[in-house]
Amino acid sequence: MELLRELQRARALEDLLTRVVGDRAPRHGGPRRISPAVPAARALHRADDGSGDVFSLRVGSPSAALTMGVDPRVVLRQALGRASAPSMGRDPGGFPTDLRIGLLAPVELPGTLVEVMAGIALSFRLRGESRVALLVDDMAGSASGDWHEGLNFAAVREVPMVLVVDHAHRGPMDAPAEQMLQRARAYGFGSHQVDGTDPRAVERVVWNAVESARSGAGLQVVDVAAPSTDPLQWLVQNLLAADALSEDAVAGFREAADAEMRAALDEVDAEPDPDPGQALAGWGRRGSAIGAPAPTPITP
Amino acid sequence: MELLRELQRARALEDLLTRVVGDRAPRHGGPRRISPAVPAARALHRADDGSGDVFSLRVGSPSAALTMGVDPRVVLRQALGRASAPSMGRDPGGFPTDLRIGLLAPVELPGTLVEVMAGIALSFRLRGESRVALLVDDMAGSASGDWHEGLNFAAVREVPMVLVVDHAHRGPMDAPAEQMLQRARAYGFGSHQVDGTDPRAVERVVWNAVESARSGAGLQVVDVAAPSTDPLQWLVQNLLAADALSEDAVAGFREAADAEMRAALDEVDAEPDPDPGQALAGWGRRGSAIGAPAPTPITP
Amino acid sequence: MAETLPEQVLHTRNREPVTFLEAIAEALWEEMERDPDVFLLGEDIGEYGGAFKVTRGFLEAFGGNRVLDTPIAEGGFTGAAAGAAHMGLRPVVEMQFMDFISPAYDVLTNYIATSAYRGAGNLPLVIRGPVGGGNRGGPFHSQNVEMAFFHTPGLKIVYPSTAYDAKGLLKAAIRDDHPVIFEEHKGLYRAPHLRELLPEEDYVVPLGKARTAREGTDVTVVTYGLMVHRTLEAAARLQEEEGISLEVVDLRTLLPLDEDHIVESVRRTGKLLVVHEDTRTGGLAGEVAMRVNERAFEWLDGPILRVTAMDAPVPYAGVLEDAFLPSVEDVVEAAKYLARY
Amino acid sequence: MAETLPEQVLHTRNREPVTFLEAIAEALWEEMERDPDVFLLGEDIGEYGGAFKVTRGFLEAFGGNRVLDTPIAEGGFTGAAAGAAHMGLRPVVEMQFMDFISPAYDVLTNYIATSAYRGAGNLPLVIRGPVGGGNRGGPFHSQNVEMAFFHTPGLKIVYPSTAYDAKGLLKAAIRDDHPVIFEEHKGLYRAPHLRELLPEEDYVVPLGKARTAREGTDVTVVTYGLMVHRTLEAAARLQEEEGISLEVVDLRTLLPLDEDHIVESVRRTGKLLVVHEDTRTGGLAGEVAMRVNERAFEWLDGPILRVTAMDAPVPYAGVLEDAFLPSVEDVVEAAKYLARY
Ligand SMILES: Cc1ncc(C[n+]2csc(CCOP(=O)(O)OP(=O)(O)O)c2C)c(N)n1
Ligand SMILES: Cc1ncc(C[n+]2csc(CCOP(=O)(O)OP(=O)(O)O)c2C)c(N)n1
Ligand SMILES: [Mg+2]
Ligand SMILES: [Mg+2]
Repeated sequence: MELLRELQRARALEDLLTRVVGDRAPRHGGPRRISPAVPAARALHRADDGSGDVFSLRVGSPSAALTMGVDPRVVLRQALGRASAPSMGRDPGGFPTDLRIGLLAPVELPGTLVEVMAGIALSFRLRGESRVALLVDDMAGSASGDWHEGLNFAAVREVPMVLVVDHAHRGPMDAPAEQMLQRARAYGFGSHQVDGTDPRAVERVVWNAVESARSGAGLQVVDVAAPSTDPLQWLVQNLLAADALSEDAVAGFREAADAEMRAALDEVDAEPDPDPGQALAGWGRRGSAIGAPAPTPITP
Repeated sequence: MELLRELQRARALEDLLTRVVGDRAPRHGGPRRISPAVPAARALHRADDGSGDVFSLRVGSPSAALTMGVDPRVVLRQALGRASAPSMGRDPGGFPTDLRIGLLAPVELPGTLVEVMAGIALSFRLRGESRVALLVDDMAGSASGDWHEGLNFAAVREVPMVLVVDHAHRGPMDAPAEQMLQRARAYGFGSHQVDGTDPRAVERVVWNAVESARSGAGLQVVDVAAPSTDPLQWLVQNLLAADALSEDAVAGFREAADAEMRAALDEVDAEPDPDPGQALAGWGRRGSAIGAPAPTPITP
Repeated sequence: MAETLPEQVLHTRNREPVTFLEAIAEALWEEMERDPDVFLLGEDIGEYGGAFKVTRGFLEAFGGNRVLDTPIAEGGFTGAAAGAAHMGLRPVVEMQFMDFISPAYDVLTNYIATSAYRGAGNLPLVIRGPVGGGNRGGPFHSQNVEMAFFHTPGLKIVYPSTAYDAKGLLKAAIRDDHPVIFEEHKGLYRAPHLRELLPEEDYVVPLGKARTAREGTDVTVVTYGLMVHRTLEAAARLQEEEGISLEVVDLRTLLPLDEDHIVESVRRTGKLLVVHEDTRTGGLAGEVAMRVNERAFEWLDGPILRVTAMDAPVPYAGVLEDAFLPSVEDVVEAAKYLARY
Repeated sequence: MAETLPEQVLHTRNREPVTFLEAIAEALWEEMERDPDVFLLGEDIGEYGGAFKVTRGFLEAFGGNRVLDTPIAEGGFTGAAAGAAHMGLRPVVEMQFMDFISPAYDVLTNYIATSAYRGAGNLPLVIRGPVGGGNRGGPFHSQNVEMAFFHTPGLKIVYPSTAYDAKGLLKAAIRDDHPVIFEEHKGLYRAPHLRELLPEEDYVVPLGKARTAREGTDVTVVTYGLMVHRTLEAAARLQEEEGISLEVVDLRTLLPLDEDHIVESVRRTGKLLVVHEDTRTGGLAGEVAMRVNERAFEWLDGPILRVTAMDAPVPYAGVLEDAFLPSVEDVVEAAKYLARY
């Protein structure tokens, strides 16, 4: 139920982002991409004092970060480049880095996040903390050398990390989907597999992987097969069929989520653009700098 | 017999390089490293008109290039930085690139050669040539992202390439040796395995891999297990035991090889250092350039 | 060969003016027709036709052996291009955005740039792709990459500002026996005012030669790429409003730098302003300043100044990006200061 | 903690003079003792003690959680260092030779340098390692890497020339909340004349501050690293033989550049020579020239000149490397020219 609510919120924010910033939005992979990120985030130990697990993603919906506890206004501020955004409008970011709630911002650099998350997991290991770093990626990223170096590092150092590989959206130059698990095993990782259609199953399997990683089994790869239908719709149908939920309740969830996101957008929309003088302070000067106050006069 | 002669020549050149340039020599991995490079090179279609297979290595003995037909004096000229070296003393190179005889010079950049050899193999494929590119590497190189990107590219493009992985010298941070074949299979490569002790077996197995690649089976990985003893000594013992060779003949091979290399060294030793004016012509100027002839005078 | 040519390579044949982007597409097309060794590789350049549709229709026309889609692995396919170039092919690599050349930094600077020097053979290859800001693309889709490579002996860097030059320089780059990095500013791709009628016959613009985009007497402005047009705007304004005459030098090739052309102009005007969209510290202006000091100091009647972007990653928000990028106003102000110096 | 300290970190405790290399080892050791968040990673730095033995004995003393050997994957372990820095650790990465920083170019310039800017948090980490020529190491074991990063806002670059500075600057770099690239010239590591007695107490040398290595009146020479010593040699010779007085400015930190220090000196001498071992085109001299043009042009009584290496990969053969690297004689000649200008 909570899962449905979170998928619904993520979908509502996703739809809003698509409408408002469209192509220029932080990369997102269409409606199906809220799973597996949302159930994966749910499988983590979440905290708001910097003591929980850490989540990031390279593909999929940034709105999945809501599950980690980020305020939807913060995601919108980033996307709209508002003064109040954590990056002050300097970077769209998808969602911001906020390590108190275990969030590391995505970047448009395939592979790099694998290395960085491996380093975060390394810090858990070095400090003896019982925490896990989880990254959602897809097969396209696996072509990059950084992906390989990051995973190889994680493997050699046996760090508590989980890589969730989403097969929802394949590119023509992607390696065959079935190679992911083979590769995982070839690196000596734990490997897990689940159909992406059922978000509850995804959550369960990711949870197993997370707890394996936490208990010292090293890097775990979860292979999420492309869903055969929209996982959110699937879950709704399933809950309805099981009489676990009424049509009204479903509509209620959706409306509440839409209303929340609309309100967030209204608020953020009214917020001011960043002030260059503030947002770019300390980042040098533009133009000829003739007018800029020099520490000493420009002529003898 | 020919194999023994070539191993002996490679060993003689190797010993000479170790003595003359030592640590500063193009990287070499000690005596055992002439195998598997020498038998691997023998498994290729060698030609001197630019129509044969192409060979390179990242680890192992540069003297293995003798098998491809390089003149030992050329290897020595590179190592000693002589004016007559193909790089004119600008780069030590191990052995020089000479594509007429199918040689691509090694560089001290793990992984890069995998990408470059994949591109050479790609050219064979694009032009419909029945040729193969073969690279000798070891497990340490497999940690680099370039290694992964090069192999992934080769796999996706199904190019005629063979990677020979030498396990003779393991580093503490190398992935487990047994992962190489698993990884090869996970990328969809053909995989082959052989014990490095017997150079004849290495030649045979590499030959199979090369012909598979040539016949369109895509990238082939040959996993050469660390030899239990010096492969050259092993071969000698084996030939003696089989009465295929006399002690005298063995000594004869060794002396002929040593004499050839000594003569080569004497000749190269007497050759002049490069002339900076010639070797660095076109590569800018040093110092203040005040004295350099300016196209127009320096004062109005 | 193709029965029906893709629209973006037809204009010159039909004697119609072309955009900057079409000029690039024509150069690629004609070089591929001329020389069977030329082939293209990059992300989504085949079926999809490239992120900016430069190569739309090329796959259909030239087939999968001449137009190769690649995995997302810029180091890997740039290295593979080097291998193909070793064998005499002439690969033209597209970076989807030039920002993504970074993963290929190692192979470009250490392997490709040094090949001829190491005696390992010339590597004729071109790396081309879109650069530059002004599109609200944020830090990873807006970079200028020249200074990542300007310091590397063995590379050439080209950065055209007009459709004519783009076509002629790209052809020259493809025919060059050494590696060339070719930067295409996104703000020029479809700019209507850059449409021009190009010669029907084959032509090249030689690498390493600057051009005088505007003759003038008071201040030399050395610039390149999109900033050529900003500077020309400033020049027109200064002429009209202040009677100040700017000479505008469009470098076209950044490496090797056409020192003679710059020096000759500065010796006439006695004043030098360098304008680049790229960030300030460590930007190209520095090298220009050194060359002019070495060869024209006595002719200088004022300090060498520069107009550049700020020292920051390219910001995402529009107001910030506008505050970050150099403007016509900046050029006007600096040139006026120098003219009156 | 260790019962017996490794030899290379004992000298200052024993009130003995230390080499440049020992100064670096002491800085690492003391920072690791001071702050449990500081840890080291790099190729063969553990059991093997590092290619230059800077960290010999560190693994035994601090254990495997503070001294981490890595696979040969500079991008991967630099990225991992960034991850650890996100969590408040302070990684110090050793590049076995700084030439091998190239595979980490992407993660350094795009991820690490932009983290604070993107609002993703400060990344306190240091990348250190040996640079420079003169060792017959050829193109891949001799590079200076400053210009690969000098153009990247968000990074700092340090390049010390003395044992005192090396120790104090490395400590400052480790304590800095932003990423620092720290270059150590191999020619300084064990140079006997650089041995000096260091303070017994903890000290830092602040980043971003140049120092005057020699006071003088005729020509300002701005330089760094090994070239500081070549320049001091030239200065001594010029003083003795020609009565020419050089002021030698040792930059110490290249980024941010201590513009005020340079400008102040040039305003006194009226002459500026920049000396760097790195190659010429696109070298650091350019930025110095621009800053001085912007702020001290009126004080200049001669052209800004530079003494640099050639524009080539570092050659392997001794005679070629000698012809390639800038020499004392070059500095003497250029400074004399300027003094007489
Ligand atoms: C270094 C680098 N190269 C290329 C790109 C451009 N790029 C981003 S995603 C992508 C296509 C693959 O997308 P994928 O990760 O599979 O996401 P999906 O389309 O499946 O949502 C490309 C070419 C980039 N951002 N960075
Ligand atoms: C990019 C890069 N990083 C590091 C090195 C230094 N390096 C070369 S070989 C090597 C150790 C691994 O050697 P390996 O390839 O296993 O050869 P072996 O010692 O087995 O002969 C290291 C660290 C390098 N040359 N290039
Ligand atoms: Mg995909
Ligand atoms: Mg090894």
